[in-house]
Amino acid sequence: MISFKHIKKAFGPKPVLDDVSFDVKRGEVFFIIGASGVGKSVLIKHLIGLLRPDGGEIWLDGEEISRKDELGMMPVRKKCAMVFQHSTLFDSMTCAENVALPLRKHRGMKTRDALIEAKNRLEVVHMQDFADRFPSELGDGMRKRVAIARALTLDPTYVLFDEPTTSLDPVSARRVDKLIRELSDKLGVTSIVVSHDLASIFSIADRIVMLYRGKVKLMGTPEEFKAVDDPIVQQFIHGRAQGPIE
Amino acid sequence: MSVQSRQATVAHRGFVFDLGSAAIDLARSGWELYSVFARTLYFVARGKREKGAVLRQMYEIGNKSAFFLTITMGFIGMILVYQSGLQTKRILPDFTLLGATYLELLVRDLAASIGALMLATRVGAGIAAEIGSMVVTEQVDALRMCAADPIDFLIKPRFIASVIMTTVLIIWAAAVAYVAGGATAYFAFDVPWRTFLNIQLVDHGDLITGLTKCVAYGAAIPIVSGYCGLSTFGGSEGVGWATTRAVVNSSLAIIVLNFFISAAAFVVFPK
Amino acid sequence: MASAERSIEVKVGMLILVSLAILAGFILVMGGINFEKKFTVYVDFDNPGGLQTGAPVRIAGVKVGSVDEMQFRGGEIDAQGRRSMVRCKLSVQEKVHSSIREDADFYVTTQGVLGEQFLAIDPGTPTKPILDPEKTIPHGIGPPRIDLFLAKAYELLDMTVTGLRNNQDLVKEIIVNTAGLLTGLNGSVQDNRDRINRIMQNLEALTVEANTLTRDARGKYVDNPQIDRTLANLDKITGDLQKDTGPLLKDAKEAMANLNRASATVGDPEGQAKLKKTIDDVSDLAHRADLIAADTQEIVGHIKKGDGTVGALVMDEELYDDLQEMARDLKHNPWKFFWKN
Amino acid sequence: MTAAPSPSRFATLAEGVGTSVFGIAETVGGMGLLLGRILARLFPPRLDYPELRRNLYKMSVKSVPIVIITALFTGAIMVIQAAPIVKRLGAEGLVGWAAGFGTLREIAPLLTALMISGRVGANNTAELGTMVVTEQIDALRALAIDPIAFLILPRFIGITVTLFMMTLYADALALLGAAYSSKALIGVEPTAFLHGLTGGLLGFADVANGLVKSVVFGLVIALASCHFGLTTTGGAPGVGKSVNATVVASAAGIFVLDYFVSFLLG
Repeated sequence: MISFKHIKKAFGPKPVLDDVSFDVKRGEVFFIIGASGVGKSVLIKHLIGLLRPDGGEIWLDGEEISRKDELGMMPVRKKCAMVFQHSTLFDSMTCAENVALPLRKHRGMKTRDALIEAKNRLEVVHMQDFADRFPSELGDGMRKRVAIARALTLDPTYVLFDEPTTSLDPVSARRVDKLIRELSDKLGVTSIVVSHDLASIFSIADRIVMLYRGKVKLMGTPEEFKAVDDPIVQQFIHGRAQGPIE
Repeated sequence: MSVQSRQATVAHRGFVFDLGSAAIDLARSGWELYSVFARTLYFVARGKREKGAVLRQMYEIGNKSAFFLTITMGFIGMILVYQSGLQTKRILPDFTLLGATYLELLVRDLAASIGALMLATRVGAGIAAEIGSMVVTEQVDALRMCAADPIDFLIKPRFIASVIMTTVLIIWAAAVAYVAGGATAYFAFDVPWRTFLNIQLVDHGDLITGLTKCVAYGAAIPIVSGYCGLSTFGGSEGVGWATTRAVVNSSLAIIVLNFFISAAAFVVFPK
Repeated sequence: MASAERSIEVKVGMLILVSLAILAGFILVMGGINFEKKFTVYVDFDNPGGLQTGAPVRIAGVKVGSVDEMQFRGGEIDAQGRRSMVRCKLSVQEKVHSSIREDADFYVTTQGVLGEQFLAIDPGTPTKPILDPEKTIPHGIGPPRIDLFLAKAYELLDMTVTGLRNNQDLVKEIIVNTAGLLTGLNGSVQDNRDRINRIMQNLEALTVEANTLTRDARGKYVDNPQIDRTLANLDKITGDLQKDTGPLLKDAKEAMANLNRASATVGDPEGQAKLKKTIDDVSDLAHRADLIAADTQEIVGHIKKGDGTVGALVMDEELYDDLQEMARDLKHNPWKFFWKN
Repeated sequence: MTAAPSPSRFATLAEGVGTSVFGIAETVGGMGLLLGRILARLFPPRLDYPELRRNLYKMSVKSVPIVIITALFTGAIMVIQAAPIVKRLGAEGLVGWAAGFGTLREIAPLLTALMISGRVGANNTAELGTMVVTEQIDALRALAIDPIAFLILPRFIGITVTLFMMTLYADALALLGAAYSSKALIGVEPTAFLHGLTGGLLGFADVANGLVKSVVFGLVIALASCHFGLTTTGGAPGVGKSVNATVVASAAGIFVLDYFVSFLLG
């Protein structure tokens, strides 16, 4: 259970988030949508302490976490994994080493055991053949899969996806969608997905929140989004160039 | 980093292989450096003149390095005199020639070489970072599309500016180091200013050697760093690599040039 | 992958090992640590000059140990009645112990004139028993004090010149009187014969010693730039010179006074001749003394123009001029060597 | 800030000085804070050994060629510069001492530091800067891995150790270069050179002096490169700027501290 309560965040004079509140329930696939630069990524980075809110509170499983210090955030981060927009693998390490790193650091595994375990994990995302390649030698879709494998190594309760399907070809994108849905259905993992990929939103989302001008515009199921007749929402979910969104 | 990683994967083929590939790399880089140098000279003679470009670079290279150079050369002056003073005290407690010897060394070698090493880090890194960023953001390709030769447009102004400003800055640096050294001699070893201010050991040979070094270093820094900048590939890590190589290679170029010019001066102006 | 990791480890390891080897090499070569067995010798000094803790101890130029400690003793008088201001604790390699005899000399000198002062051991006579550092505390010879030497020489010179000048008339008188003289001097000369002989012997010995020394010094200097011993010897001569000059001058003065007194009363031809001979001898001696001075000057000249490291030592023009001045003065006025008011 | 109505030349100068002073203070402060955070990770040591090993390899083994070239040439240059003075004084026997003193105490640590700052320090900044602009640092934090302990500490140790080792290499090689160039230039046999070196005028204290400096320089380079790397902003040009700032700050720091260390050690 995650609750964002009245989150405020500004970069310099420019407010990005202005009193954002919503809850995410256990086990659901929760989408955060909105135009580029509206603060979606900023919002989820607050959850794992990469950014700190200027105001408001974040509750995770009955604990207020937005005031914890860097070391205090570590247990939270083990519970909430994040898949970055550009995958962000460590490019000085091979794929297997990337996946082995959290095992090595948090499970206390020896390097060799961690690498074997990492290869098993890579098999789940069908990347075992590329285990000894460096990230720069792979395509975007492959990197994304490795990044997901890495995020899942610590068996997190929550996984944050920052635009997981952006810059992927449609086939890879749908595979990622399928993976996210399966995580939720089979392992009970809660996924928070930042996206503006309409195909993903309407195929796998349980609930959606839409941010507009630093505030929550609308929260609800995909059906509710389709039904609402707000011009801004309608323009967004139909991807029209003309409309009230600047 | 991936560049390195790839190098690392190649690095297991034995010493001879490493040596051979290093030699080939060296030869190739040497040739390319020479070609950049020759083309720069060609464009200096015949290229299009862009108004104000050289002046702007002179400001970038010269004025913006002056503070840094003053600090470092001031400290190196103090260190050098302090150390040689310690030795003089230990061996022959006679400080009458300290200033004269120091000035001679400064004019002939230290001002130019150490000053240029400092400039290589400051200016070399700057040039490589700037040109490297332009390469990875494809601005250099855009230049080519506008039918402007990157060497004419980017390296030539820096080359001219660097040759002039390096000489100017090194003369300034020598003065700073000399005054700092004199102050150290006065405060640490009670050497009077009048004794320290002794130019009897400096002859025309020293001056010519020193100025030759200024010009040679001034020419080497933009050529080497410009070459490193232009051969950038990959994203931000590529820029980092180019900058690193620029600093290292210009410093190396200075040390090697120093060796050859000093040896030549030793033969031409025997003492 | 594993082999790549291994190779990285091997390379880093090699690098670390080689750098440790270099470090060890520096420590050994630069004399930080020595694993030789050592023994301790104490040496007393009146004034060890600029000797520092950690300075090397050498026998015949080879480093055999170092000065470990220097204690201030405050001028205690030892069994031989010598004053010791400073006691140095030396730690010397055990293997050279057997070559250091009881009459070994410990003296402070410098590395090739320039450079730091160190303690040199002259091992002594091989027939003497080996030095037992527990029992004997040898008395060391301080460093050559060229400054002191020159200062004293100058003082001596000054005294002589002044004496001569003040007694110019007297001297003239003596000579005039002597020339017109005299019978019955015999007895008086006889009376003073011993004294004059002693003067002559002293001077003679001095001259020979100085000549040998000068030759030695020059030979040594030409063969190797180590001038330390020479300087130590020079110092010693100066000391001797000084020691001898006092009585010498006293004797000479007395002899002159006697002569003076005698001149008024006595005057047989034999006595006259003897007196003349005496004066000639004295003059001859003075001439030899002059030669010593000239030789000294030559050494100094060598030092000065001779390959610069040494030159720096005597670069002080003033001191050099003084030496020259002294030599010239002596040449012109050999009497100065004797005369003292 | 009281800006003059019409910015006179003096005002711009004062402003420039002020900006640089604040800039330097900010840099020094940032480096000091970083040092504090690094030290906090040392007690108890939380160090990633594979990362340390990888960095040591990359920093030290790969720097060996450049150190060799630099040191050999430097030794030769030392002798070329000392040759006229030595000849003037006629003190051929002292060449070993003169070159050794300068090399061991100043030149070897200084030039090694400058070259390592250019090669390792700059590279380290580029790497960290790239990791910052590509969010890899954030990715580490998201994996609940402390970037200071995981990334910075091994680099910090790696650079310091590298500089210490490379200074030893440079000492040995520069003296070698000096010995042979003094034979070539003024006909002093290498054995005479060695004698000048070990004849008692120089001691291990001189070597140790240089080594202490190398550790200080190592700390400066490590701090500067990590600090500028971690504070990189703005994509590829930002990385270039950070690298530039690193080499400049390292060079200035090296010279300033060299002076103080020289004075402190005497």
